[in-house]
Amino acid sequence: MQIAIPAELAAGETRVAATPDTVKKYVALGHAVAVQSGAGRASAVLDDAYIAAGATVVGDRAALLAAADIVLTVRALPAEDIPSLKAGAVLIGMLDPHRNNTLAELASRQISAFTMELLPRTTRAQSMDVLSSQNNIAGYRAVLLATQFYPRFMPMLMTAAGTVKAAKVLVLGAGVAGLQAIATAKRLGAVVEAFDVRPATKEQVESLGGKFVEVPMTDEEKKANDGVYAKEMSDDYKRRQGELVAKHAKAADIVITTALIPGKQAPILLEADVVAGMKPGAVIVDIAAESGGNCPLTRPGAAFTTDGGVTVVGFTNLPGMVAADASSLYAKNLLTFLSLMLTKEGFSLNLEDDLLAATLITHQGALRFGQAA
Amino acid sequence: MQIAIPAELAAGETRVAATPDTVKKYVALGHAVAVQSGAGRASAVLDDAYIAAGATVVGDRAALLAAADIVLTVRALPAEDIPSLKAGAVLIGMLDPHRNNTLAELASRQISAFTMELLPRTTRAQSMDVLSSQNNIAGYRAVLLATQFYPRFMPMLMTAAGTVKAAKVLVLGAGVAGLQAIATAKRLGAVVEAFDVRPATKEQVESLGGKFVEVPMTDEEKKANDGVYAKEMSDDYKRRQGELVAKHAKAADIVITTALIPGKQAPILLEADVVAGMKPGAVIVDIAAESGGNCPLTRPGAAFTTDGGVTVVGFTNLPGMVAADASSLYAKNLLTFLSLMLTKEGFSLNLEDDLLAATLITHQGALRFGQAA
Amino acid sequence: MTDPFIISLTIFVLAVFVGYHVVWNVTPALHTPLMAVTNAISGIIIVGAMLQVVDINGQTLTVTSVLGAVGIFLASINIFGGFLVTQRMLDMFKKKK
Amino acid sequence: MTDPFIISLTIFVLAVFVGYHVVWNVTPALHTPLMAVTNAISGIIIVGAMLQVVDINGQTLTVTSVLGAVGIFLASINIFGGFLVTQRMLDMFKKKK
Amino acid sequence: MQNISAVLYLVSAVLFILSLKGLSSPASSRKGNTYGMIGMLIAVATTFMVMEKPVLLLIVGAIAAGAAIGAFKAKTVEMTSMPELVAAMHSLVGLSAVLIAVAAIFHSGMEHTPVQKVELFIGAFIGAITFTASVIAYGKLSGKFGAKAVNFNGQHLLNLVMALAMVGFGGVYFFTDSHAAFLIMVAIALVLGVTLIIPIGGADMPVVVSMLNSYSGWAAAGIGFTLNNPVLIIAGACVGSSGAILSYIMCKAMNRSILSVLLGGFGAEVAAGGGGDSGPKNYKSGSAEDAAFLMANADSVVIVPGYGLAVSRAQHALQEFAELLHEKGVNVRYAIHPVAGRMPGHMNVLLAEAEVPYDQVLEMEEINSDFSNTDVVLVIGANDVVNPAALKDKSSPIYGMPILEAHKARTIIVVKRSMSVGYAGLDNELFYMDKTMMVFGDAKKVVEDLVKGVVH
Amino acid sequence: MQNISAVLYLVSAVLFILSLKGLSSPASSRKGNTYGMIGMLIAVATTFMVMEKPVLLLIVGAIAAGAAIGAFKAKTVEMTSMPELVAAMHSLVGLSAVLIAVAAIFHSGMEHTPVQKVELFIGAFIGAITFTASVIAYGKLSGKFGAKAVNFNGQHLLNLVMALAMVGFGGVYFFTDSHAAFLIMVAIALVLGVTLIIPIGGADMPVVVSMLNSYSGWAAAGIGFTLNNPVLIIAGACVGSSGAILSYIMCKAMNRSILSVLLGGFGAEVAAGGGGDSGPKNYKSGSAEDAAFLMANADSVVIVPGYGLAVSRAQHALQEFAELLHEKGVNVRYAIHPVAGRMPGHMNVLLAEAEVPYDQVLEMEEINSDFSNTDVVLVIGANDVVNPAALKDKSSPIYGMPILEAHKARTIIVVKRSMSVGYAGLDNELFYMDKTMMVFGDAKKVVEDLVKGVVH
Ligand SMILES: NC(=O)c1ccc[n+]([C@@H]2O[C@H](COP(=O)([O-])OP(=O)(O)OC[C@H]3O[C@@H](n4cnc5c(N)ncnc54)[C@H](OP(=O)(O)O)[C@@H]3O)[C@@H](O)[C@H]2O)c1
Ligand SMILES: NC(=O)c1ccc[n+]([C@@H]2O[C@H](COP(=O)([O-])OP(=O)(O)OC[C@H]3O[C@@H](n4cnc5c(N)ncnc54)[C@H](OP(=O)(O)O)[C@@H]3O)[C@@H](O)[C@H]2O)c1
Ligand SMILES: NC(=O)c1ccc[n+]([C@@H]2O[C@H](COP(=O)([O-])OP(=O)(O)OC[C@H]3O[C@@H](n4cnc5c(N)ncnc54)[C@H](O)[C@@H]3O)[C@@H](O)[C@H]2O)c1
Ligand SMILES: NC(=O)c1ccc[n+]([C@@H]2O[C@H](COP(=O)([O-])OP(=O)(O)OC[C@H]3O[C@@H](n4cnc5c(N)ncnc54)[C@H](O)[C@@H]3O)[C@@H](O)[C@H]2O)c1
Repeated sequence: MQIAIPAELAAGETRVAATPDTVKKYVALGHAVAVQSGAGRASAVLDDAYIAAGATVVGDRAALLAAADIVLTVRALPAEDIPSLKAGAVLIGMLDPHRNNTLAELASRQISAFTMELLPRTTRAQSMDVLSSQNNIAGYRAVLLATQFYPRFMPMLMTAAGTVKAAKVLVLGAGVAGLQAIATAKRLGAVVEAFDVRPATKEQVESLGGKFVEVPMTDEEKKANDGVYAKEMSDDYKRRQGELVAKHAKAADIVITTALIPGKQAPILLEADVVAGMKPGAVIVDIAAESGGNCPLTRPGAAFTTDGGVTVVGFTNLPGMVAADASSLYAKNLLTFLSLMLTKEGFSLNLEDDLLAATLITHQGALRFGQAA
Repeated sequence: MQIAIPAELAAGETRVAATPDTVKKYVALGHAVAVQSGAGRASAVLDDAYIAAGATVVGDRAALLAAADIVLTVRALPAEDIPSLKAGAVLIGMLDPHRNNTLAELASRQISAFTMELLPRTTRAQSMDVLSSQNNIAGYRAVLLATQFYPRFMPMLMTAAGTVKAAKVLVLGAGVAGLQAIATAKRLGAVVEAFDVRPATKEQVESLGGKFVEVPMTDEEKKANDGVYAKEMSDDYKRRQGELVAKHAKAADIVITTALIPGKQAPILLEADVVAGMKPGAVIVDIAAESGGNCPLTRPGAAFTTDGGVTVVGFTNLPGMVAADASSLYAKNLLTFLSLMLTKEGFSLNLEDDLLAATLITHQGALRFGQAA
Repeated sequence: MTDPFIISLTIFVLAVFVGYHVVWNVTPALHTPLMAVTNAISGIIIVGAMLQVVDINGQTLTVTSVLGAVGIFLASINIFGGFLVTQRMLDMFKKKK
Repeated sequence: MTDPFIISLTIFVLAVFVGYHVVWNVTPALHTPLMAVTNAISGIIIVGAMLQVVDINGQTLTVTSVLGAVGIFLASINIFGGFLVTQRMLDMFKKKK
Repeated sequence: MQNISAVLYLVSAVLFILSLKGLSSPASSRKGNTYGMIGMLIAVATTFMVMEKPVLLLIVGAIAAGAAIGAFKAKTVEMTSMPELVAAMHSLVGLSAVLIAVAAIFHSGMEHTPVQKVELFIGAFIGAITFTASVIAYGKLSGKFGAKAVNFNGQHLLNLVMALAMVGFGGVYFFTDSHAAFLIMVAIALVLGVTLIIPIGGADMPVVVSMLNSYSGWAAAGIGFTLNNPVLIIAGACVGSSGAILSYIMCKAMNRSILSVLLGGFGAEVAAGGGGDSGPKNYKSGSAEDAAFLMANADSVVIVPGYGLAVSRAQHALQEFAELLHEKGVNVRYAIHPVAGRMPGHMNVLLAEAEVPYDQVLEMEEINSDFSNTDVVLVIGANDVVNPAALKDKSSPIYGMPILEAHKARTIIVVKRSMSVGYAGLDNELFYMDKTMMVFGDAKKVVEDLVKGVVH
Repeated sequence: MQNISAVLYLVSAVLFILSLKGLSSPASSRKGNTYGMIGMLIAVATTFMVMEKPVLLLIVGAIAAGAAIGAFKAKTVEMTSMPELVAAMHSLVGLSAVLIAVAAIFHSGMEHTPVQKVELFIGAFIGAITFTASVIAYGKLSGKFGAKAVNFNGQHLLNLVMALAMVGFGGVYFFTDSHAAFLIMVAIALVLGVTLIIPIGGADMPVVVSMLNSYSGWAAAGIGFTLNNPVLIIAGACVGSSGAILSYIMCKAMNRSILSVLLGGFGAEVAAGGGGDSGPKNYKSGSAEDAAFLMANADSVVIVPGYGLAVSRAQHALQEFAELLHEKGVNVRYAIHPVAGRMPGHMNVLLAEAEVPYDQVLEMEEINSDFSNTDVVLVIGANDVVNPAALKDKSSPIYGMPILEAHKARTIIVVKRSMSVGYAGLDNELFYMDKTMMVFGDAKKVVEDLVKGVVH
């Protein structure tokens, strides 16, 4: 099969869907890989490295896409690329199905499009789970981003010129990103608190040395949040939660918010008045900025300082800021995912496999996404 | 006495020479403190905080300076401020005497100017040692700056999507800044190596968990570098050192250079051809950028990426990036220094005191700096 | 002269102390070998059995001597079995330098 | 009957074992109190001294009895001094719950 | 003559003491065994020396026969049936004690003083109880009979009545010198040995065997009193007290009170709920000390950390333990499963906190082929990531996930708080393998105990 | 009667054993002392019981007089002169042994068997050596006389000659029953006690005292043999062997070989170079175990870390130690000097690595006023930052630098490798204070030993 790796055109996207490592594996399986020239540059992969791994480097994007049986991308292809695709080709990437308006066209062109975000989060799927791999990076990066804007030290230091206090970091949402943020902030010597609606996260937060901020919950509420994903909560709960979070946020130097509910607008965790009460110099990093942000002040894609001296950072592509590792983990996820279908030099699609069934959004002319829901 | 804190006008200078904490102390001693409006803003200190501490906030800079017996600054005052100063006033700051061309004028206006960089590094002086307090911040910041440009993780992580390797950090120069850089990089999980000409630093590097890169030294060479400051080394030694450093730099992901020789151009530790041999994605942070840099490629004040994919960061005011803590430590240094002269509501200058004698560069019309040397 | 019983008692009490202290710090892994060795040592009862196997008034095969001989036989199994099995167990713990 | 010396020897050997084991794990801080107590206990020699202070052939003040009495006197200092001083030392280690 | 023999007996007693002392630490254990043998040789030789008119043929014959059987048994017994063998041998000591007492009773050339009568009585009944109790213990241990604990109402009462009867007949003997009373007394003691032991479960047998060991010592000492023989007294008393202490230590290690063991009813076999399938499955559980000993004596140890390590934050202690093993020359490495813990790289974060050198931390691919050459795997707070079902059981929800193949190692030690499941909610057959030892407890606590066990 | 007394003697011997046992751990030590007293009471009472024709007045009078003096001394002695007192009391035991032996020799109503003669000989000469040696040890310890080690050529030869002479006169007595020979023998032994002890330095005296303690036990046992008295034998042997073990343990703790202590010449006073001023100064050094005990029994401990902690990377072990103390109810805090280490915040970096909670880490200003209420300060690898010269000595280059005022605490324990100087190159008078104990060694090693000392 012919596998194509186009360069990413989305603004600020630094990642790439294949690395020399994964290229080598595809080639070893008997497939041909073509990479658009310069595709890896922002991830610190030069064209030569691809060539050394056995890929061909192609300058002409349209030709690259036209020749491909399988196209691997990070983000959805822009609309203008779609006509170049071969009918029946396979497209795999984080296609953002909730906001992607090219799906109908993909379907009509008989493209089999897989979107990685919809992968079920089962144990078997973990090695292909791009949300895990990328959120993990986002959590790490968020803390470093905070230090970039935070005008003080993270660790406590007692020096001849006086003592600097350790930063107080509050992490809202202790999923994959939140946990990695906790770990990174702890590493830097901060005092870390975290909050999540799922009670199971308490133990996880503590396992990293963080302190869990506990909103008292009724048993039903606990049960409702027993799963892997957070549920929308009752208004009463939200009020109690809001008060507690506000109290801790006001004492915090850095707040990192990571709360997402899949397919929905991100919940508001940090109201504007809470931000107004925070200390001058404090920093908020809103990882959820892309789906609206956990703070209403967040300006997606930008950082700014409020009149009260609080900096709100709403950068949207945090994994892209650790481009090389983000790409290599993402590429590895795709490789594992593809291995569900790639046979020695061939290809077979088994729709019985729940991982494939769940991620396949257009196939044989049909739009499969959003139909059941 | 009337103490004035002007805002810093130098480009990119975010620090301030007094904080509400030190203001309180001056006021408690019976002195009056006036702060230029907005002086603390970049250090996350609002005018209100100064007022609460007992200072007056003044809008008119010339008036502020004209009224002052003592002027505390971070950087040298621009030439246009000097005429505003009261004759016989005391000026204290990091006046950069080697490059400052206003010294003659200061002398002629009967200003007693103290420059903090010249403070002898004795045990007693440690609590006023601005080089220590600021270099310490620079070392911390340099590592975080590196993470900002480094496209990979610092720590090792083994995840379902593959393993990311720990970054290899090479610190050149293990003075105050270098040691703090080592500590910070270790915290983030990097593998750290360090090199310095002074053999005593080996134990210090190891005490922080770093690995010391040892250039074999003759006994005379060792002896020559027994002191607190590094000496210029022989050409032969430089060659040996160059080879070893080049070898380790090529294996490194992040290089942080901190080598300074006081009053001289910074030594070159990382030749252009060594940089060319480094990995794509590698990052060099040159803390010595301000005095020319330890790398000839360094562009003071800027960061850029070479064709080989190596990013060279030459930002010059690293402590200023941690403005709030930098200011508070600096202000505390000044407070301790001033306490050598300030009496209850009065002032007395004892030139027998080696700390005062060494730092006083203009006094009673005479230019004292550079005269002996 | 003090009653021999009292002397025996003195010796007995001291020996109890010794036994108590001697095993107090035994490593758990040696529980079984230790048990086997004490078992072998309790075969010392053979001494008692031997003292029964005497010619009583010229008779060699009395109830006493036969019972004693059986005692000797049983105790010997114990002694040989106990020490040798301990040996085998100890051989399983390989030496490290 | 076995020689009383042998019996004494048996008892002696066992007692040596006991003494050896009993102090083997002593905490360093108790070295001095332990020394003081053993010192007091070695005052048991008073028993030997007492046995000398007897009426020999009707004479109460013989060389033997006087020497014995001096022995008693010295040993008593030892006994009382030893135990009481141990007491005092132990009182210095305050109890913690 | 008398004196020389007394000295020789003393020497042999000292050798026995040194023997026990030697056996309390691995380094000196071999020497200890040798001391014991020499001591026994001296004691027997001395006895020959002091005996007047011995029936040499009978004695030598009995010894030779016993030696042959004992040596044969010792050479051929399987290591796993060692405890049974020890139990069986105790029964012999008990029986000899009974025989000697009876022999002494029938010794027509001797008069017994009252004190000696009491001594004979004590020696005989302790011997008799030891005898039958050991036989039952042997049966339970070997699985030949009586493995189940037998409990019935009035059990303790029955025992009490029998004990009183036994003492009663002893009294009759005392006053009447009736041989019959003595024999009845012995018979009751034999029954008592059985009834005392049947309520105790198989799991508690090692403690019981050790108790019986102690009894056999006391029996020997009792006989020693009668015969006024110091070596019997000393050896018997040492064995008696050391056996008692050993039982106590074993109970403590199993966290049981010695009383509840001896009164029985607690010692039911440990069994796990299992996944609802195929009935309860058995697993072995051991103490941290046992585990420490195993690892300190291994050549290579691989540590598999999981979420439980993180929960108990045992990383610092674990690192200390690994370092101690390393100092002892053990090759220690950490094997990290990519999804161990609850976030990517969770284990790396922990190990970095504890400053584990990176080169000791291996990825799954690097280490998996090494497990089959690994002496001991220490699985600590991990579960799903070492579940062999992922490899073998197509119906398992984790089928297809690569795992750390800990089950291939020679010995597996698993540290967790209970038999409960991990994140994926699955039972783990690794825990039930023959070569697996569970060590229950909070990971931090257990690791601290491991450290103590190695430092010792 | 005879039997009852024998049983009572046995009881008292057992009580002595329990007493020694009790004294080996702090928890049971008080009880141990009581056992000892009761045992002694029983022994004395029993002796009264068995004596035929005792001269009651003489006995009771002697006891009363001794009791008065002993009790008075015990109550009034200063705690710091405890070792001297113990040494002095040993001399009394030695002297009594001599007196008893001489008394027995002059006991006109008694014939001595050859064995008893040997026993008397041994008891007398050991007693005599113990007597004079203890007197010298007392002198050395109290500083009254002989504190300096005396070494001269041929010392060991002289001792050997005297020992031979002593044995020779013993032989004469044995064959001739000559009282004079016996007395000469005792006289030589008295001299030998002096010559044996003078070469040993004051620092080794505690070991010597313990050795003498052991001798006094052997002397008592020797007398016991003569008198065929089991309580004397048992108590004497226990004291003898435990004293010997104690000396051995003490030597091991001081890292000395017992032989080198007893042969003398090594035991010169430890002394430091000092700053060249006022001659060598004295300091005390102790073992990690002593330090651990002190801290485990303190209410509050403040840890002052310095550059040495960083060099040896002992932070993890230190944290573990602090946590152990904390579990024992000790209030443990860390005091950080702003310039400790070699970079700003050096100590914070280390403590953060070891995950020391921030609230246990105090700044200089916060803690300085607390030192005077602190039981123990553990100064670990720090030097300049606790140098009182900074406060007092205007000529010192660090004069004016604020320091952690560790010297105000009740006890100071300093861990470093040697007496050498820190960064500023200055001698530190803190190390020479009376209440300071130096514990030498690499910080990590020492802290690990501290941990062991507390876990125990
Ligand atoms: N790495 C990731 O990114 C990620 C994210 C989400 C989910 N997961 C899933 O998490 C699982 C990870 O596997 P794992 O083996 O690390 O963990 P696991 O399968 O969840 O097992 C952890 C075991 O640790 C024991 N434990 C808990 N607390 C303990 C304590 N204080 N002391 C001793 N033991 C304790 C528990 O048994 P007891 O209760 O008997 O003590 C439990 O069985 C996988 O199923 C993986 O798919 C991973
Ligand atoms: N904090 C800063 O920014 C900075 C920067 C430069 C200089 N300084 C200076 O450094 C000094 C800091 O004071 P400090 O008390 O921390 O250190 P210090 O005065 O240098 O004393 C450290 C002590 O640690 C002992 N030591 C070294 N290695 C050891 C080991 N492995 N185990 C046990 N002990 C060890 C040394 O004694 P032994 O050799 O006997 O073991 C030494 O006396 C001050 O004088 C300060 O002015 C500080
Ligand atoms: N196969 C697997 O075993 C596997 C793989 C990866 C992740 N997971 C699990 O999936 C879960 C979700 O991971 P994620 O990081 O992608 O989640 P996410 O990005 O969807 O959400 C981040 C976190 O925010 C929390 N949150 C949502 N609403 C909130 C609110 N109002 N207030 C506070 N917190 C709120 C969520 O509970 C979640 O923990 C985690 O439990 C993770 O362990 C499991
Ligand atoms: N009073 C005190 O005790 C006190 C206070 C502060 C600092 N100091 C000491 O002063 C010294 C200098 O501190 P600093 O950070 O200001 O130094 P710096 O900024 O002047 O130099 C940084 C480091 O670069 C090294 N260096 C110079 N040329 C080099 C070359 N060619 N190659 C490699 N390395 C080279 C120097 O040795 C020094 O360690 C340190 O030892 C510090 O501990 C002492």
